[in-house]
Amino acid sequence: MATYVLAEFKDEAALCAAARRMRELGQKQLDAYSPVPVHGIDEALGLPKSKVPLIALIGGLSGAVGGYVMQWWMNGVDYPLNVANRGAHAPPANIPITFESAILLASIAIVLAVILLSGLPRLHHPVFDVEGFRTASLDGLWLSAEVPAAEGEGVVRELQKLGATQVERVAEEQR
Amino acid sequence: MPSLTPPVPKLPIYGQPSSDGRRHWQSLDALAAEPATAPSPEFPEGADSPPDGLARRTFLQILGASTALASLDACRPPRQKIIPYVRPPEKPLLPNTAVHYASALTLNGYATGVLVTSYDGRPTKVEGNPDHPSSLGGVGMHELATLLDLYDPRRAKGFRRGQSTLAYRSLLRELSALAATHQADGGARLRFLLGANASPLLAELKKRIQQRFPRARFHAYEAAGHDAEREGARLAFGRALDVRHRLDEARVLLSLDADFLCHGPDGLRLAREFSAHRESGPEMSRLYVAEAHLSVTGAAADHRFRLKPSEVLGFGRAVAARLASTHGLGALAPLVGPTRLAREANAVADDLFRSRGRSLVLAGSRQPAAVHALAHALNAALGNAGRTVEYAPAVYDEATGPGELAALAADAAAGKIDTLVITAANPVYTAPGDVDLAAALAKVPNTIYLALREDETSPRCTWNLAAAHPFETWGDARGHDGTVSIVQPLIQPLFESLSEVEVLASFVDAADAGAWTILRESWQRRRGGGNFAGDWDRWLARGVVPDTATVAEPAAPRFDAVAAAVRAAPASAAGLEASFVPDTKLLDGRFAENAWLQELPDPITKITWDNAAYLAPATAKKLGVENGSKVELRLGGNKIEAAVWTVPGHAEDVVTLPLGYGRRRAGPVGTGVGFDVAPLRTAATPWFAPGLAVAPLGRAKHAFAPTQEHFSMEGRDIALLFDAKAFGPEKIEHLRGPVPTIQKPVDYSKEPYKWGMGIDLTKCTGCSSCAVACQAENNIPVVGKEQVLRSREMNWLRIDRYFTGSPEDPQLVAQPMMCQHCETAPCEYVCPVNATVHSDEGLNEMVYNRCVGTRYCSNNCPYKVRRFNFLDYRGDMSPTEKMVMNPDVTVRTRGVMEKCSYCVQRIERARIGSRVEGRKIKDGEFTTACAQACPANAIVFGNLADPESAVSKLHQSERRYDVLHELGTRPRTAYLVRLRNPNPELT
Amino acid sequence: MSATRTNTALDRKGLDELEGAPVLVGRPSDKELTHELFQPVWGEMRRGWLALFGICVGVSGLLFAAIGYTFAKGIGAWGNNIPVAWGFGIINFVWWIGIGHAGTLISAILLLFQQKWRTSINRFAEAMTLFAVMQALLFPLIHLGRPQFFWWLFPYPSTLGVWPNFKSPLLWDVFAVSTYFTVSLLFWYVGLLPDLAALRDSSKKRGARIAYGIFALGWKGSAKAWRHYRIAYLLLAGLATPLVLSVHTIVSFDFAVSQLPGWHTTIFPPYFVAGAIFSGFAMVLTLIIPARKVFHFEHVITQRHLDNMAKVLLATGLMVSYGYMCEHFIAWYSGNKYESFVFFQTRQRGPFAPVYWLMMFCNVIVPQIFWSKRLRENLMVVWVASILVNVGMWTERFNIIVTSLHRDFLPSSWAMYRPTWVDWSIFVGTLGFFGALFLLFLRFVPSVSASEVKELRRELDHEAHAIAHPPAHGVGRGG
Amino acid sequence: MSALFRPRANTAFRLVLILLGGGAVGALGGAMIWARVPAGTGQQEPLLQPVQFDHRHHVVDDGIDCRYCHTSVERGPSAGIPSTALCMNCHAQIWNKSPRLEPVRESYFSGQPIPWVRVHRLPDFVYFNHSIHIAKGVGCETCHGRVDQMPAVEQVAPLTMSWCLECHRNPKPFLRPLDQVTTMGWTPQGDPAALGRELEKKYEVHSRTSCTTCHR
Repeated sequence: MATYVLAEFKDEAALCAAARRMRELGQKQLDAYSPVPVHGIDEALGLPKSKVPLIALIGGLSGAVGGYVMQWWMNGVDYPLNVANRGAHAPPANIPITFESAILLASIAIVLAVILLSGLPRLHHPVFDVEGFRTASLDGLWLSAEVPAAEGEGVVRELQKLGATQVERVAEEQR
Repeated sequence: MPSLTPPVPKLPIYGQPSSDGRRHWQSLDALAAEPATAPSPEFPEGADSPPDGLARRTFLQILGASTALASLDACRPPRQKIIPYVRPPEKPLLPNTAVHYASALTLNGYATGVLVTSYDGRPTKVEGNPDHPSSLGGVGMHELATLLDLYDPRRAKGFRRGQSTLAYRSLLRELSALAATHQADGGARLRFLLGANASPLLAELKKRIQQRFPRARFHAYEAAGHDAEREGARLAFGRALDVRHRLDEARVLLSLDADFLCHGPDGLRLAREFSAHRESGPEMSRLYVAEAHLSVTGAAADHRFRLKPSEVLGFGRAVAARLASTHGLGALAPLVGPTRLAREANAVADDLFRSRGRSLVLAGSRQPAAVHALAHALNAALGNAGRTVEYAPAVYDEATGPGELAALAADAAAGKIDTLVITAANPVYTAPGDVDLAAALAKVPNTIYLALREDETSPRCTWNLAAAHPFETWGDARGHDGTVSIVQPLIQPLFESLSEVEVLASFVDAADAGAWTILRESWQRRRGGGNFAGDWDRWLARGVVPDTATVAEPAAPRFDAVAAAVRAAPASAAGLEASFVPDTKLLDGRFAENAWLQELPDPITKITWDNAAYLAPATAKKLGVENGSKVELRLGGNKIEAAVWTVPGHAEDVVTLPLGYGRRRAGPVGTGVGFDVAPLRTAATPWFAPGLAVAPLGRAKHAFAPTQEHFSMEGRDIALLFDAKAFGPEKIEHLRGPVPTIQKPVDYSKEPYKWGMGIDLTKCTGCSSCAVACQAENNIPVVGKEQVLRSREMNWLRIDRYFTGSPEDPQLVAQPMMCQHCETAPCEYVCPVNATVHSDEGLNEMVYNRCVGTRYCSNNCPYKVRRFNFLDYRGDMSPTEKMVMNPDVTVRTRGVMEKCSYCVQRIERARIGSRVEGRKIKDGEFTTACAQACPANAIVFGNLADPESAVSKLHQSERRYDVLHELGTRPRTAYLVRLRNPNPELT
Repeated sequence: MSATRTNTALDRKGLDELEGAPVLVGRPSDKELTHELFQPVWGEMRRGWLALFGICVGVSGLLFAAIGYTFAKGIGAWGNNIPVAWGFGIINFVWWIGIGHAGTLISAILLLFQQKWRTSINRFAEAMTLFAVMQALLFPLIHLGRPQFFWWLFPYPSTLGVWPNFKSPLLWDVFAVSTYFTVSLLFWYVGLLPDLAALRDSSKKRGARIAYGIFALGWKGSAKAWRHYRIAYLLLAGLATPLVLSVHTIVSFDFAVSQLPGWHTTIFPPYFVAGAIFSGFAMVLTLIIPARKVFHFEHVITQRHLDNMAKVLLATGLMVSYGYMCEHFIAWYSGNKYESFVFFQTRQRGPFAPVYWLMMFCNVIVPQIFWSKRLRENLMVVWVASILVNVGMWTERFNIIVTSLHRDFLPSSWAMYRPTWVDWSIFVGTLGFFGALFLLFLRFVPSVSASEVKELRRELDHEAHAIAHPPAHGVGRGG
Repeated sequence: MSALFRPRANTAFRLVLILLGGGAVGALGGAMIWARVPAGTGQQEPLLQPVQFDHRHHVVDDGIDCRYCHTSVERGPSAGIPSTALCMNCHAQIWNKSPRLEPVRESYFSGQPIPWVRVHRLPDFVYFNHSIHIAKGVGCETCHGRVDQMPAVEQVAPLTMSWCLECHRNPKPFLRPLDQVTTMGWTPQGDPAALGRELEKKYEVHSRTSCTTCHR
C-alpha cells in the first residue's frame, strides 16, 4: 500500500527546485499541484510531451474522413437521387459537413483525452485526505510523492529540508 | 331511409358498352355511415334493402378507407377491419378503382353534360362530357364545385311541416291530401314557383298538374336568368327562338356587354370555339367588347370599350349607323343612334363589315331585349345569320324575370294563394328590393319549400323539404341546343331528401313510384316501342340522348319592330349608374355555401370570400374612396352598405354590384360574407339603373382578401403579351433554349416518358375552371378568409392576372401558375430531408410523408407555387366531407408542404394500366385535372419524349417561352405568349 | 488594437499609455482574487437577483407557453405565410446564433492572438454564447412544420432506407450549429474545470462542495493534468476559431445558396461573420456593464476591456457597413433587375422601409460614435449603443429574411407579413429564458475565470520584470 | 482528515457516467432495433379472425387457387376480400351445417358483412397496386409467405420501406414465371440468376424507385 507525502511550497521556484531535487533522489511517482500551471514544472518533474495533439489529429482526421464518406455513401451510393440535377455525389456541397464533423470529432477527442489522460474522473484521491491540500486549487503550491509506506518518513524529512512550509503524510485507503 | 331506395335502377359506366343484363345498384353510403342519419351505426342499408336480394350491399372500402381518409400518421394504429361484400354485384366494381358515369347538371335552365368519377360508389370528381355539345369535355367551376355541395354535412335533412317532422311516406301522403283540397276549384289557389329548367320530365309533370288543376299557375324565377335573350328573339323574329353562336366561323366579334366566355348557358362550348381561332395569322379572330365592369370576356378582348351598361345600346346603334351610312346596309338605317365613342364604333363597324358573313354581334343577358334585337338586326344585315349565328326553336320559353316574382308576390299579398310550392333557388333572398316576397309569403297558408339547404326562404315557408342533390336523384335535362341528358344518381341520398320531380309528382299522386320510375316511364312513353332498355342504357352510358338537339331554322328579323324597340329604350342618363352582375362564382348566391367557390379568387379582381362595389380608379378618386372604404349606396328609396374595390379598366361613373353575397342564412361558409346588393334592384330595372348615390361612411376599412395584391409585372418578362403582327420568335429568343450551366443535364431519354405541360396564354381566358378542378382532384383544403388574408391559400394552381398599359384601358393577361417542374428545381437541393426530389421521368416530386416542414423549398421557389399546411385544415371533417376526397391522393397533414404534382396519381394509374396490358401510354389517354377541365384547351399535358404528342408541339411552338428562364430552372411547363389582334385603326 | 508585448523598447508606463487603461487594476494576490471573484457564488441569494430571476422565469414561461401553443396549433400560429415562409423563427435563430459568436471568438481567437484583455471577460462571453446558442437551437426545432420528425434531419439508419440531403444548407446548419454548441460547451466546461475544483475546495457548504466536486471530476491541478490541459485548451481554441467563422458562414449559406434576390449574394459569409461578432460583442457589453457594477468587478473588468470592445464594435460595424455597401453596389452593378429591385425599391421604399432605415441607423451610424474616446469611456453611452446595435442586428435579419421574401420574382405572389402575438411571445420569451440562464450562471459559476486571472497576474508580473530583462518568458496557459 | 468523497465514489461516479452514456446509446439503438424486429413491425402475429378460416385446408387440401377468392388481384390495386356469397358457393353444399361456418351463414342471410381483421396494412400514404406486381411475375408468396401453411394468416414481411426497396432496386431474384405466380413453395429450375435476368427482360420489368411510384 502506497503512501503519499504532500508538501506545500510558498513559491514556484521552490516548488520546481524541490521537484528537481526529489527526482534526483530517485523518486519517480512525483506530482505537483497548483491553481495555475507552473512554469518549468514539466521539466522539473520530467514529464513527457502530451499526447493530446496526436489524439486531436486522429479525431479530426477520422471526423473528416468519416463525415465525407458518410455523405458520399448515403447520397451517392446507397440511395442516389436526382436532386435538382445535381450529381448524387456532389463534392462541393459536402465540404461544410466534412469540416464540421472534423472539428466535432477532434474536439470531443481532445476533451476525452484530457480527462482520461489526467486520470479523471476521479472524485476521490488520497491527496484529498489532507485538509490543507484544499489550497492547491486556490493559492497553494504542492508537491506529492507516492512512496512505499516504509520510505515515507525519509521523504517527509527530505521535503522539509527543501523548504516546504508544511508536509503531510497520507496512506492510500483500502477501497 | 328504406322508402327512398330507388327500386332497381342501373348505371351503365361511361364509355363502356352497355348490356341489357340487369345490373342493380343501391348505395354505398356506409362510407358515410353517420350514426345521426343511419338507422343502425353500421351498414344501414344492408338491413333494409329490397327483398329481391339482388341489390348491392354495403361495400365498405376494401383498401379504400385507409387511403380515402389518409393522414400522415406514423404510429402503428390498431388493426383495421376489412369489410367485404356479402353478395357482390353482378359486375363487381374493382375496389379502389375509378369509374365514370355520365350525367348532367342544370344551371339557369340549361344543362351541361358531365362525367362523374366514382370510387367505390363515391362520386369524387366532375369532368366535362366530351359527347355533350355544351361541354365538349370542358367543365365550368360551378359544375365542378357542385360536388362539394353533395357532401355538405349542413345540407337540409328530412322534411318539416311547421314544427313537426315528417317521414317520407307521410310527407307524400300529406302532400297528396293537400293537393286534393285544391281539386274543388281546379287549383285556383295553387301556385308553383320553379327555377328555370328545360327538363322534359318537369315539363311533362307540369302538364299533368295543369290537367288536374287547370287553374293552378306555374311561375318561374331566376335572379340572373336569360329572359332578355328570349325576349329579344321574340322581338326580332316574332317567335321564341334560341340564339346559337358559332364562334368557329366568326372572325370579328362584337360583344355588347356579353360575357359569353364565362356566363351563359353555352360558355364552355363558346370558349372552346373562340380559343380555337386565336392562333396568329390571317384567320386570327378579333374581339371587341363593350362593357362596364371587366369581365372574363372583356379581359380576352382585343379592344374594350368602357361604357355604362345603359350606353351599350347607343354604341350598338352607332355601329349600325356606320354600317348603314358608309357600308350601305340600309336595313339598319332606322336603328341608328349616337355614341360618345364614335371613332371606335366606326372602326368596329368597318371591321365587322370587312368580315361580313364571318363576323358576329353578341348581346349580353343583362342587356334589355332591344339590345338583343339590335344584335339580331346587325347580324342579319351583315349576313352572319346562318353562318356565325343560328336560330332554333326555344328549348325553354318561360318568363323567369323579376316581373314574374313581383306578380306572384302581389297575388300572395292579396291573399289569392293557399298553397305555394317553391323549388326556385332562394327567392326571398334574391328578390329585388321592391318585391317583398317575405311579407307576401306570410299571407300564404301553405308554403312548401324544397331546398338543398336552409336559407333565407326557409323560415318564411311552412313546409321545409330537403332537396336531393342532382347526384342523388333521377331526372333529365336539356342543354342549350336542346340535347337531352338523363340525370342519373351516383349515390343514394346521403340525407333524407327528395327531388323536385317527386314534389311535383306528388300533386298528381305519382310520387310513390319514385323519381326513377317516373322518369323511365315518361321516356318509355315518349320513345314508344323499340328496344327501350337498350336505348336507355346507351343514353345513360353516353350522357346524351341522341337526336334531341333542336334544328336550326332560318329567321329574318323585323327591322321595323327592332327599330321601334330600340328607339323606345331609355337613353343613358348622366351621373352614377348602378350595374348589377351575377357574381362569377356564386351567381345569384346559390353557391354561397360552397367553400371551393368562395375561396376561388375572382377571375379578374382575385378577391376571395367577398364581393365589392367595383368601380374605376377615377370614379373612386372622385368619390373620395379607396380600396376597402365602406360606403352607403342609395338607389331609388333603397340603401345598402358595401365596401369598394377599384378595378382598372372599369367604366367611369358606374358601380358594379355583384349579386349573391351578404347571405343572412346560408350556413357557416356563406353567412355574412360580402354585401347583399339585391335590395337595390327593382323588378323594373334588375340590371342597371341611373341615379346611384354613393356616400363614404368613413369608418374602418373592410378587409378584403385578394390572393394577388400586385398586378403589375414591374417590367419583368413573366406573362408575355404581344400584338400578333408585331410578334416574332426573336422577341422571346432570350426566354427559351438552353441556359449555360456547369451541371451536366440529366439524360431523361432512357425513360419512355418525359412529362411536360404547355400553357397557351392566348387561349387562356382566366375563367378559373382549372383551379377548381385541381382543388377537387387533389384534395386541396379550403382555408377560410382569415387564412387568405394571411396569404395562406392552398390552391396548387393559381391564375395570375397582370394588367399592363394605362389603368383606364389596361390590357390583361391571365397566367395559370403552378409547379413548373423545373429540371433543376431550386426547391429540391435546399430540402434537408430529400422530401422533394426528381423522378426518373422528370417530375418534381413532393413526398408529403417525408416532409418535416422547413418551408425552405418555398422560399427558394422563384414561382412561389408551393403551399404549406400552416394549420390543420383537415382536422374536423365530417364523415360526408371525407367522402369527397380523391382516394388516389394523400390527404396532407398539418405542417407539410404541398404543390402541383402534375396529377401524378393519374400518371401512375395510366402507367400501371398500360403496363399490365403490356403497351405504352398513348398521347391523350389521360391528362391532368386542369387540362381536362379547361374549356379553352389552353392547357396541354403529355409526354415530351414523344415528338408527336400535343404537348411536344406546343413546346416547339415559336411562341413558347419559359417563365424566369434566366434563372436556369429549365421548367417542364412552357408558356406560349399571348397574342392580341388589335385593330390598327384603333391603336 | 494594442501594442504587442514583444515591443520591449517601451517601458511599462509607455505601454499603459498606448493601451489605455490596464487590463488588471493593481496586483491582487491569489487569495484576494479567489475571495473577490468567488464572492457572488459564495454569497447569499440577493433579493435583486431573485426578483430579476423571477421575472426572467416568468418570461421564459411565456416562451414555453407560446411554443406549446405553436405545437398544438401548428406554424399557422405564427405570422408566416407564402411567400414569407420564414419569419420571426429564422430571424431569431440567426440573431441568437450571431450573438452566440462573441464568446467563442473572445475566448478562442483572442487567446490565439494572445490578447490579455480577453481573460476577464471570456468566461462571461462564453456563457453568453452557450445560452444564446441554446435560444438559437430552439428555433430550428420549433419552426418545423412537423417537429415530431426532427430526427429525420440526422443521418441515422432508418427502416425507410432514405437519408438526409447533404446538399441542403439546412443540413449543413444542423451539423454546424450542433457542432458549435457541443464545442462551445466543451470549451467552456474545460475552461471551467479549475474553477470548479477551486469552488469545491473553497465553498462554505458541504452540499455545494459536493456539487462542485462532481462537476470538477476530481481536478487537482496536478502538473500531469495541466500538461494535457494547456495543450488541449490551446487546441480547442485553435479548432473553435475556424469553427466560429464556419458556423456563421454556414448560417449565411442558408440564404446565400438560395437564389432569392436579396439572399443570393457571395458577400454573405464574411458579412454574416462580421455581423455576428458585431452583435455578439454588443450583447457582451449589454450584459457586462451592469454585471460588472453589481459584482464590483471594476478592477478585473476594467475600462480597458470596455474600451477594446467598443473598438471591436466600431471595427465590425464598419465591416457590416461595407457588406451593405457591397450588396447595394453589386445589385446596381450587376444589372440584375430582380436584385436591384430588392435593394433600391423594396427595402428602401417598400412597406418595411422603416425597418431598413432603423437597421441603417443602428448598424452604420451608431457605431461611429466610438471614434470618440470620450464617448467610449462613457459607460451609459456604450451601454445604450450596444443595445441599439442588438436592435440593429435583429432588424438586419428581418430585412434579409422578410423583406426579401415578401416581394420576390413574380409580383403576383407578393404579400405582406404580419407577426402574431405568438411570434412576439417567443421572441421576448427567448430573451427571458436567456436572462434566466444567465442569472443562474452569475449565481452559481464564477463569471470571471479565477484561475485565468491568477495566471494573468503572474504574466503581468513577468512582464513588469521583463521590461528590464527581455526574457524568453514562458507562455501562460495556452499562451 | 476528511476527504469530500469516499474512495468508492470513484467507481460509483464512473458507473453513473457509463450508465448515462450507455443508456442514451441503448435507448436510441433499442428504438432502431425495435423498428426492425417482428414485434415492432407486426410480423409473426397470427390474428384471430371472426371466422376460423384455414388457408392450409383451402389451399393445400382443396387446391383452390388464390385468385378464386382474391378476384381483383390481377386487375386492380387491391387483391380483394371474397364476398360471403363466394364462400357460400361451396359452403351451401358442403359443411353447410358446421357450427364453425355459422358466422358465414349468418352474414349471408342477414346481409351483414363479415368484419375480417386486416393483416397487411401499409401506411395511408403508400399506394400499392397488386395488379402490376402480378403482371410482372412477383409471386403471392414473395410478400405474403407460405399462406398455405398458415392456420391463421400472419404478416411475414416487415413491410418497411427498405424492404420494398430491396426488390424495387433489384427485382430479379424475386421474379417467377407468370404461371407460377400463385404457386406456394415455388423454386426456380436451373440458374436462379439467369432465370431472373430472363424474366426481367421477358416481362419488361421496370421497377422504379422514384418517390411517386408509391407516394402520391
